[in-house]
Amino acid sequence: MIDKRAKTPAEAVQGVKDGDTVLISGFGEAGNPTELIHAVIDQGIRGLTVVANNAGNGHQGLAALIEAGRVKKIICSFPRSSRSEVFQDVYNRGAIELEVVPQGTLAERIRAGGAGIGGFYTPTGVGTPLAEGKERRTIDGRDYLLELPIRADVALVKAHRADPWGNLTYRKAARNFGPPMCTAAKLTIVQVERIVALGDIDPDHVVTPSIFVDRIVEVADPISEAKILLGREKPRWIPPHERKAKEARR
Amino acid sequence: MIDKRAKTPAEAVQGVKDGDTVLISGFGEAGNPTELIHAVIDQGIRGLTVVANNAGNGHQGLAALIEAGRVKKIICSFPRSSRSEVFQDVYNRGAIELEVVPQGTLAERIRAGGAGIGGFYTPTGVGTPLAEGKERRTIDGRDYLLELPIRADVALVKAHRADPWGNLTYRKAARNFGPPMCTAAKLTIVQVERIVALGDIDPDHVVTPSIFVDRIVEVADPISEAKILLGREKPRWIPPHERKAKEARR
Amino acid sequence: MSGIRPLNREQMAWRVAQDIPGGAFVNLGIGMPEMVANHLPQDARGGARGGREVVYHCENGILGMGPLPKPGEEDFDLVTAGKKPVTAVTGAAFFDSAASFAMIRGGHIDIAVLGAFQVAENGDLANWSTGATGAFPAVGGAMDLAAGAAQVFVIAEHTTKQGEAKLVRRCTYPLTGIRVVTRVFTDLAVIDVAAEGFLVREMVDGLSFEALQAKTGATLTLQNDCKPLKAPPVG
Amino acid sequence: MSGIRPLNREQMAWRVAQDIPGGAFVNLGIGMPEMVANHLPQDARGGARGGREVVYHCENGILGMGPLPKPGEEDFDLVTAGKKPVTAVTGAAFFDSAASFAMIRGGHIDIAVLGAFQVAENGDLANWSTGATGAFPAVGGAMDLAAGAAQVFVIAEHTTKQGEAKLVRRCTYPLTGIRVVTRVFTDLAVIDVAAEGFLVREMVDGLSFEALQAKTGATLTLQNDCKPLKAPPVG
Repeated sequence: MIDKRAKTPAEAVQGVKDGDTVLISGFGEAGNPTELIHAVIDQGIRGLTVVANNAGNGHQGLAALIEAGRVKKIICSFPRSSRSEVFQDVYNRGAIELEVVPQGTLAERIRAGGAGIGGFYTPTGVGTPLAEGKERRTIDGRDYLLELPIRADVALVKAHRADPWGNLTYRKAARNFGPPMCTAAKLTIVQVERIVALGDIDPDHVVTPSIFVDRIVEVADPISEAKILLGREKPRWIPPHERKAKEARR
Repeated sequence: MIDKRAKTPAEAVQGVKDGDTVLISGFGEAGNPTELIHAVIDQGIRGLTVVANNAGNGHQGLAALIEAGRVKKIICSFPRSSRSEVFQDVYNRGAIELEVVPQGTLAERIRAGGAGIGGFYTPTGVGTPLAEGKERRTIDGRDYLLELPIRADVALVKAHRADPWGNLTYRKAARNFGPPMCTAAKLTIVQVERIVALGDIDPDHVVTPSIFVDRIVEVADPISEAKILLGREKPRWIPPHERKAKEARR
Repeated sequence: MSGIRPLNREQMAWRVAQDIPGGAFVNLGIGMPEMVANHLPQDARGGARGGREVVYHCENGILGMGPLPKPGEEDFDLVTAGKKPVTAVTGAAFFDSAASFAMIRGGHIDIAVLGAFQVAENGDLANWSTGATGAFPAVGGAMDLAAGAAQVFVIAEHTTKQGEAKLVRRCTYPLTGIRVVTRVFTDLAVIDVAAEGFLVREMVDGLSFEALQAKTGATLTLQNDCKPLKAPPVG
Repeated sequence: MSGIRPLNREQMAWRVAQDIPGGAFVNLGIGMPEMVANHLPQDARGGARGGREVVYHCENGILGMGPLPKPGEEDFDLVTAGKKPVTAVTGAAFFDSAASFAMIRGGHIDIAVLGAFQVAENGDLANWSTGATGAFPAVGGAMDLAAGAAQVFVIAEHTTKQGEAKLVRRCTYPLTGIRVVTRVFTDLAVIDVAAEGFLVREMVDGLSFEALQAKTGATLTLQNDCKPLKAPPVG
């Protein structure tokens, strides 16, 4: 019987190892697999190359992973936001390598990685600084850049519902990078708000078919950095600088 | 107010013209826009280049279009089936040009056409006769062929439901080539079994977003060649050879 | 500029809205471009009946973005490209990032309205980086929108606060896209970007062509049918 | 071949089924490969409880293909790659052709079971065209499956009806894919395709290695642990 359920985020991330390339879903905070990221932090894994759209907000999730010094390099489209001070600080200290990729190229490179495409030509970025070192080619009168696929060791993804086989649905704009990322990793680990019975997801409504998913774990009430900032929720992760301040006060 | 509903298939196919390249959805008979094709036949349009997975079954739909002499060239993956005698006959007479493309390459070329991709590298077909004339390139130790996008003047697609904006859902394996084809034509015309009210399709369940659809028409009870062959339904299209035989009998 | 009344930001947004036809699929960049939505007929943002209906695309996977939610009713799974909570209209659809950018790159977005640091007379756009040392780069979806949208409208003040021209012969800031901008809406003028360069279609009352040219870093061509640039008192 | 009992077609299919592990995602080609599904544990085709569960992929957009429908219960929106009505199991998913072949090309299908006209000792496969003049070409998904599946199993009689070898040094028929076949199941033997060429892992009782070699168009290597090829009396 196929059953991909893990009991806890800690169990779900078994096998993620130092030096892995890790895809992390989410756009801003929508669709971030925050509890999976904290499980990775808790296991002491380091030297990661992270592929994500952003570079973390506040002090939870991806920001916490960076703050804990576990990320060697990040490949993303938009590391800047009103609450990206953790990344900014680490970057300014020269403690993290940054590769900036246009958002659509990032999504398509991940899709290509999952779809067995060896490379593709995109019009995005032609003539810009991000075209440096890339092959430029005119096809049918238009200029394109050659972009290569992104494949990873691990994908950490947040979806909405899963069945025990790992069929997934997503909710609203929290879908974003989840579906392509699920396809492009050797080990795809997904946290969902609810695991439902096999057959409860209409086969016509499945967004990520089970073939792309290795493990699922239910996190019924995930952390929301937005709610923390609005004072509607308490932080569950104490950032190192606050921890230090606390210890100093003792 | 955005309202893409046409009253009849005849109204829906207005503007399709001689010499157009036309994408036609369907796999075998699942997902064939048969009524739209017959509307094109009725309007006397000729000299078409058709892109489809197959080359028609029996004497309805695409087979009828070919039988009526309207197709100059067909680009498809599998023109042979147990009931492809119309294509076979026309092909053997040298009256139609055939380009055979691997099924996955066909689907991906259409997707690329809709997605603004200038070309892509696929491992499919390397070293085979279908690689002739195509650029071969080694990327990261693996051999690939360069394949170019397919873009068309018109897409004729069958879906399951539509709302007045043209958001679409599909039913089971009748989805097949519909979603990529909707994206790759200047004029996308879709027949559905039911047009529902705006808002009746959950935004999380939309398969083809409205941006890709130009016209929709309801055909509540479409022709089924399978049911005709099983004697469960009567043919609605009389093929030329039967028409001639009938006339001769008079 | 005595006697000349440049448009304010809301008026600039209003003016852009007038050039967006009903039925268009539109992507509004973060910042001033987002204000354009305030000036389209109400129905365009809330419903499906009557009026001029425009469908807003959001690159994080929304077609049919609606107005801002009421405080307390935010859904943090439904945010804009700027990561702010938003709503979806009746008729909306959600999809993943690869599909969203397939939509953009494939030319399906009729109009992208973007901000700009500089626009060159050949349509080159610079809007993602000032190239300043120390600042770290962040491009987001800007390059995809610039390369992919069927038309790229730029909304920007005619000059910087320091009075430097934003419409130039060649961009000096790092480029976002080449030969992509089709029309520029400033506080002083509406200008088409054509094969011949910048064509002035509208100017604010009281501004002379010479004065406009003096604030511009490339040669302008005055159109014979150039009209006054007017906007109602909004903002 | 006196005293030698080649496997019949159902037995060949049974033997392939033994090498498909539980949890595998499998694509079965049209024809003899489809018979493999008859020989996997019942649960694999109908449900989710107990036993060895295998998920069948159908390239027209089904993951979780089930058994044939009862006559009169056919749903013509739900057909196999061979265009015959079929069913879907609990836990199935439907998707479009581009997504389906992304799945195939991306290496997500664990095993594709295909028929063959010829298999070469380097793993080259010919199974889509005999190259005969007059016949018109039809490739379908064969080349994508050959290039994309993580493993390609071939099920085929050891020789043609005319006694010609199907396992050869180099294919003479038009190729479907290069260096793709990993294992061949014939009526006489189970043979791995490795860097060193054809390795014989199992042979039917009573058949000498020399006799098998005589029916083969390339050099075979007998494995030390070569076992008898046995199957229950099915078919």
